[in-house]
Amino acid sequence: MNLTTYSTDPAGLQAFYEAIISAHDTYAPVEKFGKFDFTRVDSLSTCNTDSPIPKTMSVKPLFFPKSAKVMKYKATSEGTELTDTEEDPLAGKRVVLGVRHCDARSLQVLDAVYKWDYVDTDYGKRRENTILISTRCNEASTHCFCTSLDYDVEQLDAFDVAVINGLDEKVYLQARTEKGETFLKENATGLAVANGSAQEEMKKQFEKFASSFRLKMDYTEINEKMQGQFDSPEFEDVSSNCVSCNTCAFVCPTCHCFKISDEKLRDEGVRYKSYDSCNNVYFTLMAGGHNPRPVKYRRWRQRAMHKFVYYKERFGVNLCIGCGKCTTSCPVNISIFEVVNKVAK
Amino acid sequence: MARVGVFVCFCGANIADFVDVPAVVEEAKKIKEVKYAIDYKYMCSDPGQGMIRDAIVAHRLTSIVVAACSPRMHEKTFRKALSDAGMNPYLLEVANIREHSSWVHQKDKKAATEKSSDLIRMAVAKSMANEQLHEISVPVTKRALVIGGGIAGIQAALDIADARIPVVLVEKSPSIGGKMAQLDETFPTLDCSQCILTPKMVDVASHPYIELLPYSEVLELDGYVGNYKVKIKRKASYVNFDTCTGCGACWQKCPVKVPNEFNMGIDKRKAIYSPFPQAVPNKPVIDAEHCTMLIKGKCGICAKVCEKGSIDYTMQDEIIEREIGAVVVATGYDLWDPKPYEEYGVGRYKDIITSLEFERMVSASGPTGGVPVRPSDGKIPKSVVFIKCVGSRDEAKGIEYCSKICCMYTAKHAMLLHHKVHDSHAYIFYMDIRAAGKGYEEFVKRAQVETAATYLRGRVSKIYKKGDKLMVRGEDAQIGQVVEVEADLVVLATAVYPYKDNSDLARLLGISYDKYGFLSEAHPKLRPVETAKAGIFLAGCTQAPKDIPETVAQASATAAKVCGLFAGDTMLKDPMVSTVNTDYCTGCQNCVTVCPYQAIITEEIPLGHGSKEIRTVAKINEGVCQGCGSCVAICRSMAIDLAGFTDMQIINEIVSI
Amino acid sequence: MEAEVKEKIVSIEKPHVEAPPDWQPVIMGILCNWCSYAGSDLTGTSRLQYPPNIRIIRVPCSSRVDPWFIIKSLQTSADGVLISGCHPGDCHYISGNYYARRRFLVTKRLLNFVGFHEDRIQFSWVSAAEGPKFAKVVTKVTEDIKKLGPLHLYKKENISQT
Amino acid sequence: MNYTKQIQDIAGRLFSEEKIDVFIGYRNTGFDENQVPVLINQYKDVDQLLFTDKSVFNLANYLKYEHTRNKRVGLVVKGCDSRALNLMLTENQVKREKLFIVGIACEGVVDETGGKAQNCVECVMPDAVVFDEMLGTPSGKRDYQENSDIRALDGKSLTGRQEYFEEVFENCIRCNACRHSCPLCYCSNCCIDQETATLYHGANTTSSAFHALMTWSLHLAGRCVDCRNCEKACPSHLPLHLLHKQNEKVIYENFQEHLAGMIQDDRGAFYKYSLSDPDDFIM
Repeated sequence: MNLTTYSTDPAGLQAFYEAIISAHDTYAPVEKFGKFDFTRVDSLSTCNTDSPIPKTMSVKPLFFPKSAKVMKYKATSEGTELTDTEEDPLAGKRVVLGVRHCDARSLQVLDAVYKWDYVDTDYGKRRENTILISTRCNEASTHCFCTSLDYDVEQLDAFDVAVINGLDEKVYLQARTEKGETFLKENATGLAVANGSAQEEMKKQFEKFASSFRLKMDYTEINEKMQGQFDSPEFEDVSSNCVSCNTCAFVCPTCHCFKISDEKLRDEGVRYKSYDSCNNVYFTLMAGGHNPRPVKYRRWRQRAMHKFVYYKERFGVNLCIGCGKCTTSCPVNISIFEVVNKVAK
Repeated sequence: MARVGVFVCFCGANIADFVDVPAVVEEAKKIKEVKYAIDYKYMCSDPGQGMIRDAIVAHRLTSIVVAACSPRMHEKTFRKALSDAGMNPYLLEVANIREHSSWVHQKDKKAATEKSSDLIRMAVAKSMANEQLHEISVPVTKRALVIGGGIAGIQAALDIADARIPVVLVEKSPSIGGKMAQLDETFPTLDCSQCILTPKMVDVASHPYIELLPYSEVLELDGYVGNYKVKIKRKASYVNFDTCTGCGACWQKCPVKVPNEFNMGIDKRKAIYSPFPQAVPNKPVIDAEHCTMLIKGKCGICAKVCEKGSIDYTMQDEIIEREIGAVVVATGYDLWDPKPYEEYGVGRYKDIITSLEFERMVSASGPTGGVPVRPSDGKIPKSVVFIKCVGSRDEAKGIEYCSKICCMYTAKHAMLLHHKVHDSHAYIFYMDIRAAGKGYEEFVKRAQVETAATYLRGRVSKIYKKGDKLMVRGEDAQIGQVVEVEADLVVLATAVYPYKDNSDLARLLGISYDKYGFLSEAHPKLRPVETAKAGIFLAGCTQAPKDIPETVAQASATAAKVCGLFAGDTMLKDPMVSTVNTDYCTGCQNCVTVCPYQAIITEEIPLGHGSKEIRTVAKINEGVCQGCGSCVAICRSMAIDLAGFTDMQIINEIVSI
Repeated sequence: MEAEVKEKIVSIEKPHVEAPPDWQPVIMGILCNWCSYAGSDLTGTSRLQYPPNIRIIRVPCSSRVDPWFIIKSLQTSADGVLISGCHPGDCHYISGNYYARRRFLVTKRLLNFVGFHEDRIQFSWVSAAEGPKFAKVVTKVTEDIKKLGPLHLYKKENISQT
Repeated sequence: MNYTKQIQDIAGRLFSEEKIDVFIGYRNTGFDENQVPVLINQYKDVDQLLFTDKSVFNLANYLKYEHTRNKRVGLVVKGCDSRALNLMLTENQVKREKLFIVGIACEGVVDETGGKAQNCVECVMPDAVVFDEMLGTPSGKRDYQENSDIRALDGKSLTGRQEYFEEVFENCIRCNACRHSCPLCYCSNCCIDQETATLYHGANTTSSAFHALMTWSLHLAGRCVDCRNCEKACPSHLPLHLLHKQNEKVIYENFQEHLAGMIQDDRGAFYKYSLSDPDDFIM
């Protein structure tokens, strides 16, 4: 596989983006109520491809929306008839701009579960038809710790094209997958192929970026120590000021728990698959009334253990990509980083 | 699986002419849950009900929808049909396709048909959430409370007691008898009021099933139908009724004189008194406001003269409690104060009196020995003007309603005047003569003929004094002229007005009253003796102006209601009451605040299964709950639901069209 | 002089789609059992005619009406809601309609605030004797809502159309 | 506004006198300027406590959870927080004798931009209305003023408001953070999670967001104390205060009621009535 790197300047990048927007269904961060959502855009001016990290929501809703139709049914006096839903609005060919590396990594992590024992075809289709163009950050945000986790941020291939700032106002566009390579060939017309200094400049940029992290940890140690911490009294302590608001799970790029609900009207109904959260009291409530996780610390234990132990055991990767979105969104700023470090002590 | 049967009624032509009934049936059959649908000419008829009964069995139906007239009309009928077929009657829903569709959309059959189908769809949807309900049985305390010892209270108490149901009769004055005891003779037969009333009063006193509590007031009523608790204040009488023989020595010797209320203040009574000679119980009480012994601690004559030593100046008010199952309110009326009629000189001229004062004067046992006299000089009046509708039917100064009895008693007064003062002449100003009643019109005619009284149709505009006479100026509408009549005495037929503390009593009992203070019946036609609060009934003028026969009839009707209520050991109540799901209840007690019947109390339950910690939740007293649903709508956690109108039922209806 | 020029308040909802020519509104009527339902029965017995768009739900008292029912109605098939109870002071349950009155005002204003035309949420006091009034009220509400056109805000998806 | 020392002293005293089991206050996050709530169980941790104008979160919310159930709790409340606490007391959610309330005569907290928060500018009662010990000098009740956002929206056309709110409800992801962070949403089984709601609005669609937020705001009508915990928790940064302030305005203007939680045993406008309530909107 031979992946090309192109070189341009900020103006050239803008032109590249504009060309994409005019040629493809394009999604990019758009500001709404002070935060940035990945939304379908028609012009570059309405979006911000370099949206601030703490205020940008994840790209997850483009692949796993907050609510999606699964099927429809219609009941008549003869019986119940099932039908497929109308066309999936997210299944078309599209390009996503301004994705962060961590966010893109989350999709790689999710692929594991979505293509596991049951293959989610809707998700697969959405993934397949999407070109991810990722911007590498220049500086870590307060709650970022992606470099401390089990993936190579620098050489990540979770997205198709990486946009990396070089020296002297240079910008490099690097294909990371074959899909990206083809895409760049078709769309990066007029851009020069980068010269020899590109690799070095990109490396420097990464080193500068990597040195800007406030949070650092050794994930192998965490993974190892967490295993024996199921009964850790720390869970009670770290969850004491949690308000069980579910925000962390809803904004988390890797959280993928969902609920199934049938909404009906007269004799017809739609089955929906919507976000849910293990922080919700109802999440484990059983029909008989028993709830194995009625209290906050047990739910927090589940959250932390799932991210750093269970998922790792099953799929070999952590279910946390260190984006810090949960901590930013949390009304009381509970940090998953702090939690696992305290528990793994 | 739900199996609903839909029964669509033609109601003869009432529905069928404007709604395509077979099409509605076909439409109903398309609904998933409907397993059987049929139409019939008259669903409420016996064969119609038979169809329902048969179909329930034949098609194993789990709920029934009848599309017919308003549920307010035949819901009970159809519920009975369900019961007869062995099905819970509350699994019925009625789709109102007559009042709400065929009768109001007579010009658009298509729309009416569509709407009828929708109404059926809603009823089917609602019935999906219907649950089996069972009438609530509430234990009954078989004892009645009668408030007021006038003729209404006496009659009610006697009738109930005759059915061997204990009665507590509470009367605020020292003796029962009420207004009727003050009357001389009664229209239209002119029989002596005392003669017919006093035997009943004696019956009350001696009846083994009646507990008579004179000189007492109701303070508090708690509980609900069949299970009330009443607090009664027995005012201190300062006389030990158990030992007092009613000999009268005390009141003969008492030096304090007080205007006599029984005689409308025409003469004086003593500070220790029995209101009238035939009083029941015939025991005196001491008027604490006037007795010098009680005010200043001096005198004590009555105690000295009492041979039995029954006088006890240290006696205190006593509060007693009784458990009762039903209440009859018979607090009677007062005469309306004619003060606003300034042009009549009310209050300025002594020789203007009210009808009840006249009644006392002409009474053989009255203060003037049965002869009417002028209060100013004691002379016997020769020319007497009676003015009717003083207050009544006068929106400007008085009240809007007709007091009903004034026409009759004024005719009677003319007759009594004629009997007592043969050379007198009566002038009667009237607006109309309303004499509807058995023998009433004949009585008025007889009065007019026998007394030759002058009936003048018109309102009096002014009364002024000329010498020692009163000049009454009014219009005679029949000749269209202003007339002036020289009168020795003017008698005002003042309006019947509710007893002044009626509204306070109503609030205390938790029943409603109108703007005048008359207590409101549950339905003006069909439930004229019940109040909206179950187990409280109305008798006599406390509800509206009435004459004696009507009062007695209503009193007996209340007795019938009370006896009906007490017929079994328990009483059955509509199951449409609120229920609390304690799992969801947060114990905020907002429902307790909004319940108009105080039907919600709190209880403590374990926090969780087997838990030692407790939490407080709401609890509905089914006997009290009337099923309004106020609590349901304000319950944020939806812990309360109203049987028969559950959230699920209503939401099902909403989303079904 | 305050020269504040206020934006002219135009009380029209944003039309989402054109109403089909044969469109008829659906109005959810929630009536209390003792006054308004009885009044509507009287309208029937008096054979007074009114437009057939209203679908009536019987509740014991206007205080049984949770604002939820209004929201649910507007989110499903209804284009408008009419809630009717006893006149103040006439409540069969003493005080139910007073509690209801407060809730209704707040609900109506809130829905109007978020974009519903105020004519879509209407209330009336109709006594058991006011058959003619009920016919008049329903006629007015129907006309008002016909003028506004179909409601599309926050509707629960109409499943058969998608 | 800095009561760090006083609060540490009080908490320390309460622990040493064994009057409380847990103290709820604020501490620094340790990595930025923000403060987060902290539940302290022992004397040695009291030096974590602090209180400045960044002590934003309404701590009354923690009285809903298992950590404080049946325990003796000390907590810090500002004016708005104390009003919420007052309502929780009135609605029998907490027992007064189990609480030690440190009331603050609040001078206003800051918002994200560092300026004085809007709800503090419009605050009607900066001083704690229920407390055992008061810190600072009370400045007293202030006049009610209409929320500036409401005024701006009221000035818009109906279409304008409609478009604005359509975007609001579209952006709701139905995480329910608003209700979980609200001290007055203490129901153990929220009506939105019950069958009557989920059968028709169970998914996270715009329609069900509208349904849920409307129901939520009507359940808080006459009870919301404008602490804006909900807005702080909302990951979509939705202007949730608009719904509450609108209800508050209608209630204040029409029913002449006290604002929520201002006096004890006042349950809010929906749980009482007046014969003279407006009737002109009813046919």
